[in-house]
Amino acid sequence: MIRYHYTGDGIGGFGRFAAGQPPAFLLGLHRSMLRIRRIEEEIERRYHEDQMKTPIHLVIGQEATSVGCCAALGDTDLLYSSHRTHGTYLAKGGDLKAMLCELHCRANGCAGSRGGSMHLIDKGVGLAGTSAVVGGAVPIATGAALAAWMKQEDRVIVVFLGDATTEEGVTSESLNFAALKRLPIVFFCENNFYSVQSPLETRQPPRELHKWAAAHEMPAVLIDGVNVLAAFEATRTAVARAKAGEGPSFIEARVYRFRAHAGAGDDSRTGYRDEAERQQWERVCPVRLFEAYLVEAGLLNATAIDALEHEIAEEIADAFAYALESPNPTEADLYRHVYAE
Amino acid sequence: MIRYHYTGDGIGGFGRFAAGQPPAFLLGLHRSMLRIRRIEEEIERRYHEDQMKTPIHLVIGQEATSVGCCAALGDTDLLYSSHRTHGTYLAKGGDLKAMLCELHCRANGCAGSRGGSMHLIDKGVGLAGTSAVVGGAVPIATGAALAAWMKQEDRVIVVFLGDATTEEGVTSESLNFAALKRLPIVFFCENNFYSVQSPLETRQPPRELHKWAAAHEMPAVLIDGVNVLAAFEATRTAVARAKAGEGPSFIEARVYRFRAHAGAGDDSRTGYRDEAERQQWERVCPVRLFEAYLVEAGLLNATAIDALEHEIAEEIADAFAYALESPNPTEADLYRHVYAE
Amino acid sequence: MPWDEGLVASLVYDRPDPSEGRILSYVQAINEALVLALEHDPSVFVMGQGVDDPSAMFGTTRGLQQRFGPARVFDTPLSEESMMGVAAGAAMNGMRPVYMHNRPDFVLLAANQLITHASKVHFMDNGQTTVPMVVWAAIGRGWGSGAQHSQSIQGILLGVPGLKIVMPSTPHDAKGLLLSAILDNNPVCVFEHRWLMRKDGIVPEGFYRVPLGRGICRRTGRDVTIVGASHAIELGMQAALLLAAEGIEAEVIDLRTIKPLDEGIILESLKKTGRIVAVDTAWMKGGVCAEIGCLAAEKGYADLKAPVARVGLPDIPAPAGYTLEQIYYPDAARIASAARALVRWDAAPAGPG
Amino acid sequence: MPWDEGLVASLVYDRPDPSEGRILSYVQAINEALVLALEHDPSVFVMGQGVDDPSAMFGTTRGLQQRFGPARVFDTPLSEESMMGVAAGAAMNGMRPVYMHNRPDFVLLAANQLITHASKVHFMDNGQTTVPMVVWAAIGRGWGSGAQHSQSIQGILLGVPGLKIVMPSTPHDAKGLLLSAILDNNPVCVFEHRWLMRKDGIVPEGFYRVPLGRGICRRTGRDVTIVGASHAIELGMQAALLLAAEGIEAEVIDLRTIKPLDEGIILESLKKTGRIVAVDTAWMKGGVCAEIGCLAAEKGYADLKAPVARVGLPDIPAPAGYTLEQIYYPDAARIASAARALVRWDAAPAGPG
Ligand SMILES: Cc1ncc(C[n+]2csc(CCOP(=O)(O)OP(=O)(O)O)c2C)c(N)n1
Ligand SMILES: Cc1ncc(C[n+]2csc(CCOP(=O)(O)OP(=O)(O)O)c2C)c(N)n1
Ligand SMILES: [Mg+2]
Ligand SMILES: [Mg+2]
Repeated sequence: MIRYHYTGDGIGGFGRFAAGQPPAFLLGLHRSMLRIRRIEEEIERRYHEDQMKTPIHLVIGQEATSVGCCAALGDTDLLYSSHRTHGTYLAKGGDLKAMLCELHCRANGCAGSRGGSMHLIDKGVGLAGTSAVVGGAVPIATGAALAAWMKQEDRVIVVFLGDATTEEGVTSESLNFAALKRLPIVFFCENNFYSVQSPLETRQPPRELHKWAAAHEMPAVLIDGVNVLAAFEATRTAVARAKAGEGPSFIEARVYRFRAHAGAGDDSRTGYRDEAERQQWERVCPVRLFEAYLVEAGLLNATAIDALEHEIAEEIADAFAYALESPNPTEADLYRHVYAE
Repeated sequence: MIRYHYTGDGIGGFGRFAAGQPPAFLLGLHRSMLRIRRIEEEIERRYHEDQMKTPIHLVIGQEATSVGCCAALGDTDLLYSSHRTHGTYLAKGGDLKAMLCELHCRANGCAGSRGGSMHLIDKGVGLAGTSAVVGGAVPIATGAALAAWMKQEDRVIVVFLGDATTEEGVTSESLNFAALKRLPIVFFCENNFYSVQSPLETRQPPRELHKWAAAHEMPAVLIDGVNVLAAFEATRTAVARAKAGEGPSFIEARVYRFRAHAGAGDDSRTGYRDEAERQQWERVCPVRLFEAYLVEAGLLNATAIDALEHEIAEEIADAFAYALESPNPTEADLYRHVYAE
Repeated sequence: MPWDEGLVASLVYDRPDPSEGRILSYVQAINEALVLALEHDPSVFVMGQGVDDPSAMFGTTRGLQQRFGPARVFDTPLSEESMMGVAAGAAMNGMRPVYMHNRPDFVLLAANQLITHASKVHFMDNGQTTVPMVVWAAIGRGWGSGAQHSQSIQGILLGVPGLKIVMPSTPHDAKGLLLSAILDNNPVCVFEHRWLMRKDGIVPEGFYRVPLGRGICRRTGRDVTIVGASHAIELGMQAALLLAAEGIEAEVIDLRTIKPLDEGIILESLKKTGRIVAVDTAWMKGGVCAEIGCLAAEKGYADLKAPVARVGLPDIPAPAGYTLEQIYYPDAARIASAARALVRWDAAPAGPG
Repeated sequence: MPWDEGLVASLVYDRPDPSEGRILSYVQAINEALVLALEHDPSVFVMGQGVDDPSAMFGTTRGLQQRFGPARVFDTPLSEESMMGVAAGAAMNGMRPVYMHNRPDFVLLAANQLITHASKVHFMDNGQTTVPMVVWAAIGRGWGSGAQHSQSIQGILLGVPGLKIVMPSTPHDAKGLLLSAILDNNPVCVFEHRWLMRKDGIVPEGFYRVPLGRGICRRTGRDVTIVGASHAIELGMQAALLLAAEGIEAEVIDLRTIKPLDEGIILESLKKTGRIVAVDTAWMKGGVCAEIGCLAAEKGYADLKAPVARVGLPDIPAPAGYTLEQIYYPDAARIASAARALVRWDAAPAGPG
């Protein structure tokens, strides 16, 4: 039984947003999504080798949200996210080598091996923080927005949250505070209908998340989360609003993760969701759908795709090799940074 | 400057609800409100004598909500409330002597002097629990409703909460859970516009509390909280719904407390609210307004009111005398009930 | 939370002797306790994020919903604070909830309901209401669980009046203590350890209880007392073997319940050995180790022949990386070396003190 | 929260000698620290429920909003968990929030953000982010504050790595420690005690810091060490007077910061006296008293001449009623009697141990 149907416009949904966008921009989005997909697949492929002794929460199937959103952000805009970090990290421009080193628990990982996959960080590109506690990053991002507002910085804060994160009281509290103070923040909710293996219907009454968010007095929209351009456009609108001092926004993007909540491979066969449900969503794979659109639009062809795949594969191979050769931390590292000076 | 205006229909608001109600019922409501008012006034008058070494949160000005709500409840229905307990305790039928003994820290207080004014309890009449932590009682009441539902008891749970309590994330969480499970519970929100001395506008964006509640997927209504019949009617509707298995409801009642948040006397002159604001609301004093209505309707006259006042005054004098003569707890009491057997 | 499955599966435990009785894994023992409790008393119910999903809370809740229905075994919204209050409210009204968490870290979201409400209601209302509820959680360790998924919070909760805290170390006790916890009329935290989940042990069939508040001597010895609970006892027993090889006989006391604390068993052992190493899965500072160490110096001072020692976590958050994890977490060798130092202390009284 | 004003106003403290310097009340000292910090650094801001209202957080925030504006001194929604996260997030981005609470009990609503986020971020991201924030709260006692408005939570938080905890006992320290806390680059909890609020003391003008992590000897003595912080020191000093009348000279060590703990000053005093009474405003079990007692037996064992003793709260929630409050809370006499027992212990070594 399919519980959660895809209700977007599929490939037909791109046209309305693409008009007027420079080809390089569109191709860049595609490249970014494809790159994330291939990185995730390689992590998945190698995970059983146990070199990456860290939990992983793959974003395969959810690339469009990170990529679309980050395309609307500048370097000084900050992004916070949850345990599911890979997509936002890479889309915001996070360093791949530092990420893979972190996954391999190396001293030169982006968090010195002390964070692991759930705590990717790259402050240089504004990937400012993550929390492995559901909802943990939401008020922290709100505080970052408060800081930006107090310092009158021209900066927007975006925080990614899952559908289940709206059940944490702190999210309601944070929406209220952001609306009260008209803070420059965008709450970007990836509704993938599941929390680990729990479907939305066992956790919330039938309701639309964005309408619940709207009751906290902020614009809240629903978008097709497999449509990278929709994610871009919604974020751009929200960012403009925030920068104009008009306060926070909430975006609900309906997406689907093709793999298990954590670890490698899909686990639909355990029965918590129907394979047919996943397959339905795989038919609107955000990467292939956009690729098909670009091919149709004449912006991409098989040769270009091949070249791209090749380039990405090389980068990934290099980065893995680099990670595996990188040094482990030493005992002295453990005692560092318990307290700041 | 008056921040929060009275927007109800004043004395004109009773007629629509009173039709068909037996006079004895209407007079009972009046008596109950007047009794609470007089008890509160006596507590207030004697508070400076320091015999009641406990915080007090008077409900003077907010009698209509407790009384109207409780009139729609049966003995087996349970009521939970916050720190502001006196009104619900008395309206639900709580024992006055046990209450005053508790306020006087006596061994025979309703909580053996271990709770104080913020923890009045009378399980015999369904005043089942209170919390001095804002929001603390909300999930507990929700759990009581879960128990009632699981045990298929014909019982409704009501929890009183203040406007600020809607800011606590746990309230959002509890509304969600109650709606999800369709629990037999009524969230009765007394919106008195203040949290201690903080006005609503410094805590929430301009919004209507009941609309926020409705976003959790339950019927949510706004009523005139100085109108005891409106409180009764709204509760009756919600109770019927709950007993029919249709789930929770939320009631926002706009009320005003005439005294300080805690302690005796009003503190408007400190400047956090305008005396004119309080005076405006005092003009629609829930007790006097309803009294005037009953007099107009020919159900009450000066002689009857005098007799009532006299009877209430005697009861109160007796109860205070009783409390002052009651024994203090002893050391052995301290060690009791840390753990249940 | 399947990521650490591999790690836990790779741990090697001694296989119990099947002639001594029925062998169950730790997970099966918990599952059996839940089944018995649900059968035994219609007021018992089980709630928690994912208790009805295929992972079944590490397997401990496997089959329960099928058997007892979705009203008595149910998944929850991700709302820890409210769900803790819901459990308390249900317990205050005749039910016996078992509220299960993947990790103790998530219990901290509900600190207010647990510490300031559930644990205090019975006292505050003069004994009129009881709050018979179980808060269950499995402590994480290793495989990058990191600072936010590895916390042992028993030390944080140790001071909270009205609360009981149980930390089993064997499948036998996991079952018997959980049954006692469910039947207890107070809020009881049961902290399991992720690393014990695959451990096998002799587990009697049917209903039995291991009493709360009573420790047990796992190994007798005359030279030094190693005292703690849960996975720390696993390490303590290994340490005792290392020490025995050197001729040092360690007594190992498994507290099983750390609140109420079985002071008698600790002090009695100390009377015999005169030396004590307090071990714990949590931070050493201000927690279980500190309480035991202080107790020894307060009520067992006359018996002490050496300083007290503690072996737990340093005052540092858990790192996520594998290399640092190996340094961060104490092992049997570290416990043994603490014990050894105490035994040698006699010889050199000006030494480690 | 005006209900206990009368109680606190009725407390009698020794009047300091005005020839020694300027006299300020405890509340004024805190207010002055906040003014200085807000003046000194534009990144400092003050938030909390009612900080801008006429009660002004017991008076400590009086006038701040008028002077520094509503952007830097503001009231909050009643959303402790989120506000703690907001403070942490602002701190992570260049600000220095001071988040004030009427009572430590309310900090427990934010345990997750405080314990699992603010205290760990700097470690988790390898030192890239600092979280310079102050969490301020005033411990309640008496006048029916009861189980939910009187909790001292320093023992609960003592084990949390990455956190600092400050508990001043004098107006001088309240100012100097708060300034240090605000300037510190870590989350620092400052727990004041409601009963100290009206105490007067000599408070230097202008900017000065009392260093975090360093205790101070308030009274020298050779016979027994009384060690603790905050209002417990007030009682400890009174106890020392009672003891002095009997010829027992108590040394009183005011820790001022309980995390990081000044182990040196405790062990040094112990070397001299050989006896130690750990005092605290919180529960004795598994908290500050336990940590100090364990420390003494661990690192000061060779100096101990008697068992360690602790005087704090029993393992019971706070009652609300006046009569029971008098029994529940320890006073100077109880500290004195614990100290006396230790001094007499020499004479009867088989005694209280
Ligand atoms: C407070 C808390 N409770 C439970 C968990 C365990 N957990 C980790 S991820 C997750 C699912 C969260 O679902 P959602 O917010 O929808 O994000 P998604 O994983 O679907 O991206 C859960 C329950 C946690 N990390 N934190
Ligand atoms: C969690 C928590 N935060 C702060 C307080 C202090 N406090 C006690 S009553 C109160 C006001 C609550 O306002 P509201 O919910 O509107 O109820 P009202 O007092 O107006 O009836 C506050 C802030 C508290 N008791 N608990
Ligand atoms: Mg999800
Ligand atoms: Mg209010």
